[in-house]
Order: sequence, then C-alpha cells, then structure tokens
Amino acid sequence: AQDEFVFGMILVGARNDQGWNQAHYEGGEYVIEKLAEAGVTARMIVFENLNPVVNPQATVQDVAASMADEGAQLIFTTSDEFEPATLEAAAQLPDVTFIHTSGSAALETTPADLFPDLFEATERVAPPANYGNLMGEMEHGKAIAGCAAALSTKTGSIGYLGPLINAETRRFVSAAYLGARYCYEKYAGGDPAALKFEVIWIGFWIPTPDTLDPQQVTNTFFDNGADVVISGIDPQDALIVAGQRREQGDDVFAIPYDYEGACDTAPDACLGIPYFHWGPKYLEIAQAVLGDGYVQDWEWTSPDWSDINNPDTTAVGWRNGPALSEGAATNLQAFIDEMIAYQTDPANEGSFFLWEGPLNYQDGTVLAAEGEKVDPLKVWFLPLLLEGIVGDSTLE
Amino acid sequence: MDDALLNILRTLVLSATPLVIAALGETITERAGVINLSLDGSLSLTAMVAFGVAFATGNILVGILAAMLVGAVIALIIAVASIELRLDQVAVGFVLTLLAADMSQFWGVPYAGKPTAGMTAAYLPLPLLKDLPIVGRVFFDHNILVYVSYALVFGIWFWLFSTRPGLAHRAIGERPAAAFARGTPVNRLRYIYTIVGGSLVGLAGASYSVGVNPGWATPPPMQGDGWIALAIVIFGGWHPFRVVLGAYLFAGLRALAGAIQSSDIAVPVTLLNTIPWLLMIFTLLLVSGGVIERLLRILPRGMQNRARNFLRSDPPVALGTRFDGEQR
Amino acid sequence: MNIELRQIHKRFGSVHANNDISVTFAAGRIVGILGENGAGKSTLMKILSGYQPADSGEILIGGQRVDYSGPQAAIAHGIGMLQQDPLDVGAFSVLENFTYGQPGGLTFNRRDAEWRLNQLCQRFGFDLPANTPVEMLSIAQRQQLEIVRLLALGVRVLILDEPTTGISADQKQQLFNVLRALAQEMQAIILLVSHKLEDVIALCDEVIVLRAGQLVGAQQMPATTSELVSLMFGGQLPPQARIQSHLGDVVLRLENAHLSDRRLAMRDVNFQVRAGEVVGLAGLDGSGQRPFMRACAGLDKLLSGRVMVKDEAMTGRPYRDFLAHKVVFGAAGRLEEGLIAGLTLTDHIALATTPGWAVDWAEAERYTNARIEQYHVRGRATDNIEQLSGGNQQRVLMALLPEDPVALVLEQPTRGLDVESARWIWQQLLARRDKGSAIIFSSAELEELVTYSDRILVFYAGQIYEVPDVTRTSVDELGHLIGGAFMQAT
Amino acid sequence: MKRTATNLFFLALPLLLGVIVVAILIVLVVPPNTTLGDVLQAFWNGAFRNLRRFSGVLVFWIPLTLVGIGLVITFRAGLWNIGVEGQMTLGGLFAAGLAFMLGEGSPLVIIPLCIFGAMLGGALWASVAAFLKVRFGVSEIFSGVALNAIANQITLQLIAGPWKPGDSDKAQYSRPVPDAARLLGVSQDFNVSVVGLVVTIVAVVLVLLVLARTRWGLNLKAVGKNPRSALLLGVPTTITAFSALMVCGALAGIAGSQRILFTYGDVRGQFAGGIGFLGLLVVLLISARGVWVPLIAFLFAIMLNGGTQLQFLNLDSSLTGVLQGALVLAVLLANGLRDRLRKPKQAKG
Ligand SMILES: Nc1ncnc2c1ncn2[C@@H]1O[C@H](COP(=O)(O)OP(=O)(O)OP(=O)(O)O)[C@@H](O)[C@H]1O
Ligand SMILES: Nc1ncnc2c1ncn2[C@@H]1O[C@H](COP(=O)(O)OP(=O)(O)OP(=O)(O)O)[C@@H](O)[C@H]1O
Ligand SMILES: [Mg+2]
Ligand SMILES: [Mg+2]
Repeated sequence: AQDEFVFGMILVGARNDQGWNQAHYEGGEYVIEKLAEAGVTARMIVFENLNPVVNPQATVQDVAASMADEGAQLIFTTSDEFEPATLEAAAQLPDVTFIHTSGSAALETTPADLFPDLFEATERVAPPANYGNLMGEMEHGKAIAGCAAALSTKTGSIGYLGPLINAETRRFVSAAYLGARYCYEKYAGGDPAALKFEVIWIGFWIPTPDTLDPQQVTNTFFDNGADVVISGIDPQDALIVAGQRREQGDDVFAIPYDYEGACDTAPDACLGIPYFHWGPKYLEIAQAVLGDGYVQDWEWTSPDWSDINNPDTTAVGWRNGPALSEGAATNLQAFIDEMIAYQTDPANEGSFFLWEGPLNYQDGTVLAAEGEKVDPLKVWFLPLLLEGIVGDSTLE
Repeated sequence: MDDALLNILRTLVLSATPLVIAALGETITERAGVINLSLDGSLSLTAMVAFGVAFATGNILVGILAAMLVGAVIALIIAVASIELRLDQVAVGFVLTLLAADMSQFWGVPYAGKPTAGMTAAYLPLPLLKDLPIVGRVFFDHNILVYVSYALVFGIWFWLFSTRPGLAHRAIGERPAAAFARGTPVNRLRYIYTIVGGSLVGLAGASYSVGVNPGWATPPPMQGDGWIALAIVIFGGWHPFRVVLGAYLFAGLRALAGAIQSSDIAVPVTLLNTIPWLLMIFTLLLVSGGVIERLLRILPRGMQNRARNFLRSDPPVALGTRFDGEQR
Repeated sequence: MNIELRQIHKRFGSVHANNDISVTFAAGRIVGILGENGAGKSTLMKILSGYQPADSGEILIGGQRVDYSGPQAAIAHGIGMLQQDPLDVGAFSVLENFTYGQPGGLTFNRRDAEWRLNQLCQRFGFDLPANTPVEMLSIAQRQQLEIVRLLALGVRVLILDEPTTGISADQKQQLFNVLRALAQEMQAIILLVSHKLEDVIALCDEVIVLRAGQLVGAQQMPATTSELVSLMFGGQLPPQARIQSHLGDVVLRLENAHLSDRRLAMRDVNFQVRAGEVVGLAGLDGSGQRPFMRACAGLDKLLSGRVMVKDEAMTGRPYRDFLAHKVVFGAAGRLEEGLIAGLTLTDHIALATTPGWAVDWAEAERYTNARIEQYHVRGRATDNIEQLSGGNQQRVLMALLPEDPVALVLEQPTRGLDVESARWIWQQLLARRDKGSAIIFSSAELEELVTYSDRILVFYAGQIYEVPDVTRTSVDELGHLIGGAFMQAT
Repeated sequence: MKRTATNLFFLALPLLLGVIVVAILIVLVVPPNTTLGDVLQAFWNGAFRNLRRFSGVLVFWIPLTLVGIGLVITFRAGLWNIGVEGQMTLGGLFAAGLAFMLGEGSPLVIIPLCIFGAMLGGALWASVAAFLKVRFGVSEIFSGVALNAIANQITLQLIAGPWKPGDSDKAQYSRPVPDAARLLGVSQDFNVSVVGLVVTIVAVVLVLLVLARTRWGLNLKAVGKNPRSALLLGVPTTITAFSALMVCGALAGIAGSQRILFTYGDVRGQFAGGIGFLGLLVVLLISARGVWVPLIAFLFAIMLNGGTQLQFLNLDSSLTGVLQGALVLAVLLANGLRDRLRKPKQAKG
C-alpha cells in the first residue's frame, strides 16, 4: 500500500522478552491499532536484538537507513546505548523522525551543570531537529514496588537485582528504597533503620556470559535471609527463582519489571508489576509526524494519576500480583492514594512525595535538607545511591 | 553451622548439577576415545528443547527425554563424521557448537520468557537422609535431577573400574588394537558410548531449563558452561570422582562472585566474573606435567608420589584418533 | 589336534604377501617360520590367528574346516598369537589386562582373577605383580603376561612373532623352557617367527621357509645355520668384513652428564666419540640408550654436566644448533620422527637444505631429483612421503643427511628392513664414517652391533658398561650383558 | 594450472551440497506466508539494494577477512586459535587506548599508530595462549576460550572506569574515540573506510606470499603436520608455533581496531561480536586454503547483512547463524564423504 504509514522499532533485546523490549513492541502494536481506528493503515518494521553479540554486523545507523529504504518516517530507538548512534542517524536522515527512549540529548541541561564536581563540563551540541527523547517516570512505579516489598517481607530484608549502574538505575533503586522505607515504618510498623535493602548489580540489562548470573544472585539474596527480591533487569529471572522456591515451600516473593504481563511467568510468587505503557505517547508522536510534524522535545511522562492503569492515558502503571496478601493490598492502595494526593495538590493532608528531604547520599552528604524538594533533574541524573541502601553506587 | 551458609552450600550443589552431568557425559565419550567438543552449543540447544517440549506437552519427563534425544543425535553426527567419514573431531565439534547455539536461539523464540511455574523437575527431599545434620540440607533436599547426578557419579565409577564392559570401554580409548584382539567391537562401542555421553549432555541441558534455572531466554544463561565442563573433564583426569570435585569447585566460585559483591569487600564485578576463567587456565596448568613436578618439590618426599598420582591426569592414549582395524 | 592351511592367498595392492601357501602343523611340535623381511611370515600368522582374513584358502583344525571373523574367534578355536609388540593396555594393571577378554559376567571378582593369575605365574616361574600398571613392565614381562593370558583362554596353538628381539639371554632361556613345557605337557603347537637362526636351532623341532610370499621349503631339525641360510636366501650371504677406519680427534663429548627420562635417571655419564669411530649401543628397550642419544644430540636438556662438540660447549643449546654443527639425530620411527606425512619429497629437501628465509622451489625440485637419482629412491619429487615403501622412506632419510656430518646419532637405523636394504644403509653410513664422521647407533640386533661397532656400550637399568674388546665379544656374551650380567660381575 | 582445477572441484561439489542443504533449511523454517524467494530477495536487498547496503557488506568483510587470513596461518601450524575473538578485542582496546592517549592531532600520524597498537595488542593476547601452549602444553582451545571471556571483562572494566564518558556515566559504552583516530567512510552512501580496505587487501596478499614462498611458511606446514619430525629436520618448532599465533593475533588486532575506529566509534561490550568464530567457520569451510578466504568471507558478509533485512520478514536474525553453521557442517561432511568414496579407488590404482 502506497499511502500506509511505516514506522521502525529498534530493540536491544527480543520482542517477546516479557520485559522492556516487549513493552515497547506492544506500544508499537498499540499505535497500529489506534491509527487503524482513525482510518490510517500503519506498518511497523522491527529490528530486535540489536547488540554486538546477536547482530555484530548491524549498527543503528545501518538499520535506520534500511528502515528508511522501507519507507519508515518515524523510528523508535529504545535502548540507552543507542543514543549517540541515533543522533548520527538522525543527522544522516533528516526526513525521518527519531525518538530515543531513556536518553537526554534533547535536554539542555547536562549532568555537569548540576554536579560540576562529578562530571566534566562539555559544551553541548544541539541534536538535529528530527530527534527527540522520551521516558516514563518509572520511579513512581518503583516506589510502589518497594512499598509492596516492605509490606510483604517477614525477615525485614529486601534484595534489588540491579542491571548495570547508571543514573537511571540508581534513580530506580533509590525510589524503590524510599517507598520501602516509608511503608515499612508507616504501614508495617517496622523500624526503618532495621530494614535491610541491598542491591547487587549483575552488570547488564540481560544476563550474558560476561555478567553475573541473575538467578545465582537471586538465590544468594534468598539464602542470606532476604524474602523479597525486586528485579531491575529486563528478563524475569528473579521471579522464576522465587516461584521455584515457593514450589519447594520457601516463603519468598519477587517483583518483576517493565512489562504488564510479567507476573504470568510465576504468578504465585509475584507481588505485583511496575510497568511501562509506551503506546499512548508513541501514538501522540506518530500523529504529530503524520500531521504538521514532530517538534523536538525531551519528555519524561508521569502516570495518569487519575487512573494509573488506564491503557490509553498512563505512561507508567502498577498492577498487584496474585501473591500480594489482602492486608498488604489495602495498605499498598493507601500508599498509592497518598502519592496521588500529593500529585493532585502538594498541599493535601496525608500526601506523600518521594523526593522530599531529609535525604542523604550513600556517602552521607546531603541531597535535600528537611522539607526541601529535590530538583527533578537532579533526580534524573542522580549521581549516587541514597543513604540506607547496601550496594555499590558506581562500578569502580 | 548457620543457616545462611547451609543454604549457600545447598544452592551450590544444585547449581553445579548440570556441570556434573555434562562433564560425566563427556567423560564417558572421551573414555571411549572420542571428543565431543560441541558441549557449549549442545547444552543450549538441549536446554531449549527440554523446556520447549515440556512447555508444549505439559510433561517435564517428555521434555527431558526429548533433550536427551537431541544430545544423542548431535553425538551421533560427531561419531559418524569421525568414524565413517574420518573427519577431524575437533572441527566437526566446533562447528556443531556454533550451529547448536544458533539453532537454540532461532527455534527457542516461541518459548522465550514463557511461564515457568511448575516447570521444575519433581522436588523431593529424601525422607530420612534429609534430616541428617548439615549433609541432609545440603545434599538431600533437592529435585530429582540432583539425585540423578549422584547416581551417575557412582554408577559410572563402578562401570568403568569394576565391570568387564567397563574394561572394554576404557580399552577402546586406551589401545583399540588390544581391544580388537580381545574381540571388542571397537567402533561399534565408540558409537554407543559417544551417543550415551551425548544423551547425558542432553540431560545436563535439561537440568538447566527444567531444573536449576527453569525457562528459556536469549542469550542462553548457560553459555560458556560447556567449555568449563570440557575443562573439568581434563582437570578431573577422566575420573568420575575428580570430575565431580571439579564441577563443585567451579560452581562454588560462581556462587562466591555474588556473595563477595554483597559483602563489604570492594571488588569490581568484572574481576569476580573472570575468576572461573582464570581457574580454568590454572587447573589446566596444574594437570600439565611440568607444573606438577615443580609444585611437588615443595611437598615432603613421602607425600609427593601420592600427590602426583592424584594430580596426574593422562588423557586416554587413543583420544581423538581413528581405529581402522576392522575395515579389513 | 593338527592345524592345516590350504592354498592361502593374500594380496596388499601390488604386493603378493602370501602366495598359495599350504602347510600342516602337528600337535606337540615347535615349528620355526623363517624368511627375510617382507617374505610374508607375519601375514600368514595373522591369517591363522584371525587378525587378517585370507583372500582365499582354507584353515582346518583337526580336519574340521573353520572360518573365523577375528582374533577372538581364533582363540575360541584355541589359536592365540603373541605379537611382536604385545597387544596389552598400558594404563591397565597386570590384573586388569589378564582379566580383560576372559569370559564372565558383568563384574569380575579380583580375588579369583588374582588367584588364577598367580597359579599360572608360579607354574612357569613368572614374576608379575598383579597391581602394577603394564606400562611399567619390561618387554619380557609383557610377553609373559600375554602368554598366561592366552593360556588362561585355553589356547593350544601359540604363535610368537619375533619374541626374542629386545629381551635378554636369560629371559630368552626362561621363555624357551616354558615353550618346551607347553609342547610336551599340553601337546600344544608352538609357531615361532624369527630371524635369529640360533634361536630356531635351539628351540624348534622343524622349520618352514617363506620367500616373496611363497613356501619355499621345510626342514626337520636339527640343521646347521648354513643349511637354513641357503634355504632362506637361496645361497650364502657374503660375510661382512669389518674394516676399521683410522680415528681422528674427539668430536662429541658428555662430561659428568646427569640425564633422566620418565622411567630412570642416569648420573655422572662420561662419554666421548672420535671422528671416524662407530659406537654401538646395546640394551633392552628403556635401559637408557634413548635419553643417552637424545642428550648427545641436544634433544633433551641435561640436568647437570656438559655436552661438548669439538671443544665447543653446547650445553643447553637447542637441537637446531647441534644441527648447525652437523651433529644429526635419526630416530627409529620413520613417519613418527624423521619424515612428515603429507609433505612431498621436495618439501622435505627444501626443509633440510634452505638456508635463508626465502624458498627457491625450482632449485629445490632440481636438487630433489638429483638426490632421487643418487639414492635410487623409488618415487617422484612430487610424491607425498607416505606413499613410498618402507625401504624407500629409509633411503629418503639418508638423502636428507648432510654429506659430511660431524656425528650421526641413529636409533635402530635398520629396524624393519630386509637384509639388502639394511646392508645398503650401512654402505651409506660407513662411507660417511670413512670421510671422518662419528657414528653412534643403537640396535636390538646384536648381530648388527657386533658387525659394525668399533666400541659397544651396554645399557642396563641406566647403568653403562663398555665391552672391553669388541673384536672378541660374541652375540651370546652380549645377550647376557644386556640382561644385566655385568652388574653382578662388576 | 591443474592445481586450481582440482581446487575448484574440491570446493564446487561440497559447496553445492551445502547450498542445497541451506535452501532446504530455509524452505523448512520460513513462515507459511513467506517464500524462499522472499528470503533470497531479503538477502539481496540487505546486501545490494543500494550502495549503502553494499558498503555494509564491505565493512563487515574487512574484519572477517583479516581474521580469516590470520587463522589460515594458525591452522597451517596445526593450532586451533579459538582465542582469536579475544585477540580482536585486545587489538580494539589497544587502538582505543592509544587514541585516547594521543587525543587530537594529525590522523596521518595517529591512525597508523592506533592500527600498529592494535596489532601489538592482538599479538600480545595471542602470546599468552602461545606461552601456555609451548611452555606448559595447555590446549590453545581452552586457554583461548578463557582468554576471550577475560578480554570481555577487561573491556567492561575500562568502560566502567577510566574510559567512561566524562559527561555522564552510561555504563554500556566508553566516551567516543577522538576524531583524529576515527576511520571515515568515503561518503555517506559509500560508507567504507579506504584504510580498512587497503590494509585488508595488503594483508591477504602478504600472507599468501609468505605462506607460499618463505621458509617460515614451510616451517608452519611442517610443524602443523608433525612437530617431532619437523624438529629433527631443523625447524624451530616452538618459535614457529609461537610466531604463528602472534601473527594471527596481530591480524585479528587490526580487525578489532576496525570495529572501534570505524564501526562503533566507541568501546562497548562484546564489540568483537563473534567475528573471530565466524572467521574459524570460514577457514574450516575452505580447509584453510588461504586464497579462498576473501571470497568466502564476502559470502558470509552478504549472508549477515541479508540477515538485517530478514527481520523485516519477522524472521529471527539468528537464522543467519543457523544457515552458516549448516552450510559449513554440510560442506565438511560432504568433503569427508567425497574423500571416503575416492580413497579406495586410489589404493587400487
Ligand atoms: N597392511 C598391509 N598393507 C599393505 N602391505 C602390507 C601390509 N602388511 C604387510 N604388507 C606387505 O606384505 C609383505 C609381507 O609382509 P609381512 O609383514 O608378512 O612380512 P614379514 O615376513 O613378516 O616381514 P618381517 O620379517 O619384517 O616381519 C610386505 O611387502 C609388506 O610390506
Ligand atoms: N602396514 C602397512 N600399511 C599400509 N601399507 C603398507 C604397510 N606396509 C607396507 N605397505 C605398503 O606395501 C608396499 C610394500 O611395503 P614394504 O614396506 O614391505 O616395501 P618392501 O616391499 O619392503 O620394499 P622395500 O624393500 O623398499 O621396503 C608399499 O607400498 C607400502 O606402502
Ligand atoms: Mg613380520
Ligand atoms: Mg620392507
């Protein structure tokens, strides 16, 4: 069909990984479906597993060019490490709109502006106009996950299965910890100081021969007394191990990540799932491209606080898992309501905001003083883990 | 002994099981004089098959059998290539390594990330044994596949060193001509043992995907283990007991990597990840004659011989060679 | 029970190894099988013992025609063969070797097996420690093990292919006694393949002679050596005159050398050889000749001591340097150590002669053809070496030697060659000797040692004994010495 | 003359068989709605649709050919240099390291230095395996596998630490290599590095000459076929084996530098991308006959770039790997079969 709308989707992993990549892929399918309702026939061409191991011959630039040859007008590059290549591709193909998720090239601020002593200042090159960034405020989802974990742990010890260490992952770990600490004190009536919250980094988003084995790590957590493991990696290893151990009578849980349907892997062990809904935003962008053109932007989109699970409006959501107990569920809902309350009006009684002081970095230095609210961009570029978290802040 | 440590040891035994089975399978094959180098790929492929079939049929046993069948077929290819076609076993094995790995990824797509609930081989703590102090928790509180690995160790040891067929088995790997002179059908037995060894490799693959870490994903989590298993066979001097020792040693180091990071010791992940590979080189160094002798000099005279006999690891003399005595 | 062979034929490509051989062996007799190399002796015996099928012909046992599929089947008919290199498994213990191949159930009872082994050993006065790995035994012991193994299998026809090569005189006596006992007490048939006429004369009741694959004669013993020789070669061989060439100065010297290999260690070895001198090394396999020779050529490093080539210290230098000084080592195995299967004759010549970094193939080919002429090699420059026959391969090895070596260190230079080939080789060597090369060679053929050596060193368990006067020594005396006789003497 | 003729026969028959096997495989695996034609079409588009696609083929051909020709050397010497992957990696790392050290400056100076450094790095990594082999008899297969893994860890450590992007801390790739060290494509459409092409062609020619015409080439052959005899014929066997691995490592190093200085422009995990293993396949496919390396490498490059396009048919790109593996296996078996059928006749004749 000549007048069909073609868009490309470049994935670092497999489209059916029950995680990050599948979430994006289904976002693309959502676009097709909605456009069809609007009478536009759209076609998505996918390139998955774009990584040196599975596709050594392919680079983002080449794949993008091939997609352009196939008639793609819009291309989503959906992994952190694609950013520089995406910028090059965008420069080479000015007629194609490029959306890179989780990056920040389209953002004026650089880490050096916020943390001059940690990052060297480099004068910023403005990206081409046909380039933009998109990310969801997953920290809210992670906070809920942390809370769910705190409400379910009996040993008072929670493990976080970390991928590689960068600002994004530090942000998520910290958010999960803050949620856990808050709920552990307020709803579980525990002593926040006594809550053990540890992160172990395997070294990459997915297990490879070069990383730690995430199942091994999850086992280490459980063997050392943790009874809930929150997953920060794409595949579902934590949940798998938890499920297996439950079948053997151990009382342990896990919380997967990224994809709405992730709990299906091992429902009995799944406390819930913080997930991305890329569809709505992707649709917006597609429509812009179809209409009077996409305007460069760096978007960091929040959940739809009126209904965090509304498939047509929310960018980030949370669903309870089968393993979440009645009581925990009610308390968790209460916690979510507190977050909503703040988002609707910070002045609200009994409202909770994640990034409100007093907050210290792991090394004890102050991030935010009592009552002070952290600058969102400082959260985006968070240079260290927060105080109270056991685990490395940097790879060195 | 505190729980955490017991748990860690228990996990160690569990996660070593595939290595144990794979290395034992290869031991059987190499004792017959054939090298099956394809392990690293075979493990991935058979793991995928085991999970895929088990998932499709809802029957784990069928999955395991399917995996063993695939392992056997790969072994058969190697046997035919080396015995009938007189090709270099290493070459064929290496190609199969890569091919099998890619096949597992290509045909594994439908099963990637599929639910793993109830996909683990039957878990049964052994009634009385599991209550023994320490060993009970560490060795007898597992799923069936782990016990199978125990059975294999002792079974193979008994087979090789205490039975008449065992004598023939070792002889065709040591001196086929002598075996032939005693009426042993050398090449037929080489077929059989290569295939048996291959099917054990299949069982090892299955013991990942429906045992130690259920499910299927790309890249396969067991990548690299095949090579380690092959090295373990050498380190194990082609003797079941030492092979098991080696397998537990490697698994132990892996477990350590995670444990160390969670401890206060500041070591980069990357360094921890290199440990098993450094160990691989080190063990091969150790069993290479020259080094032993140098090390033994440190020991007191009396112990030297015993240590030497324990460390020495001479491959089956006829390993990797052809025997044409029968095509007459 | 008699054994009869009828019209046995066997071809290997062009070679007609057995050509219409018919013969009968009667119970209780010890029969010698004679013939030069390549005559077809081993082939005939392999056919009789099931290792190779005949192209045509029949075997009758006690008048019954039998057809068997392999050695096992032959043994079932009571026919067992003791190969030149005993077919045992080095990694197995004596007991395991004894047990392996014996009928029985799934498992075997070590105690029973050991008891049966000891029974037989006592009967024949063998000393075979049940739990020692076979690779640690001497050739003689391994022969003994094979014999008891075969007897335990109920063998009544025992074939021995050149059993007396590489064992001492005493061990030989013991073996012969056993064989006689078997023949008399059990009415067993003993077939002895041997080149050593004195052995045949000492042991056999009758002999048959093969030549070029045909049965050319039979002879009741006793008979004299000359009778047998004329039967074998259809005429007398001219006796080898031994011409002493004049000796120059010392060209190769070992000083307080401390050598060792996997088996044994040798301390304070002192040795020197002079230009134009031929030194023969006698001794059973693994008595120390090999490390000694490899040390002389710099192939094994000394643990201590010095190697000198013409007053130049070569200790610790690689073999390449020895080669540069024209000290050349020739190993026993042709295709194992010396020639390279898969390379052409030209490749070999180029390897041996190219001085610089570039290879001039045209030149190399010309040179190769010249050598082929000169050494009467049956083969072309472009042939792969393994396509040549044994003797021709040996000829190529000779062609690879430098024209004027300082010292030649040769392991069993004529092993497995027929008498003509062997003599031809020695012509080549002695020619170089006369030009002033020193020659150090080892051999299992005592005859050869006595014939060609100016000096003989006898090796036993790492001990070295120099025969005082070669001109007076005999094959017999040497046979005793290699058995370690000099150890008691000195 | 006659040689090449037999060579052609030697390749033709089994290759044909292999291709047939591959074709059958494709027919078996493609989803019902796509045909063999579509797949071939996809391969064609991926490789030749336009100049840019074709340059993609050449870009991949460069490292693959370099590795392949290097492996021909080690195979000559009877060595299984599975460590070639790690040698590529170290080569790339050395190149990157030099680039970072030298910073900006004249490419005419920096690029040669980086490539030389890459050769050094590859050779160095190879020498580890070589040392373990000649000194302790540790199988180069196993040391190779281990050294590959270790090389990857070194890469990750460098990315995480000294080479991490200064202006952020992305954990997956280093900061970009300075422009002065970047190899540039001829044009946006013909995006191939001339330097890479020239270096590769020169390398191939040199290696073929050395193997055919020098004593070293002959030594390799001798050592490969029978080290013990070779020693007695005056070949410095250990040096020969050692040097074979080092030279192969150096060539692999250049290949690695191409990945960094051209393809990615930064250092990232696994940047060698299994090209070393592909190289082994290439060489096995042609039983180490050097002349054929460029051709077969080209074939493989086409298959891989076709693989890119395969995905647009919703076929997993690991299919390419399956096809290559199947091709090589089929050819190996066919070779064996043909030799088996020919041997008896020879013996008679
Ligand atoms: N397997 C074989 N293939 C080809 N030719 C063979 C084979 N075995 C023996 N021959 C040839 O057949 C002929 C007879 O060999 P055979 O070994 O029987 O001689 P022999 O009398 O035993 O010699 P020797 O005294 O050296 O043992 C020789 O020319 C030999 O080269
Ligand atoms: N064991 C064997 N296996 C295969 N072929 C053999 C074997 N022994 C000998 N041949 C082949 O048989 C032929 C004769 O072998 P042999 O070594 O006996 O030569 P020959 O007849 O003794 O001549 P020469 O006196 O030159 O040695 C040669 O072509 C050789 O390649
Ligand atoms: Mg013979
Ligand atoms: Mg001969």
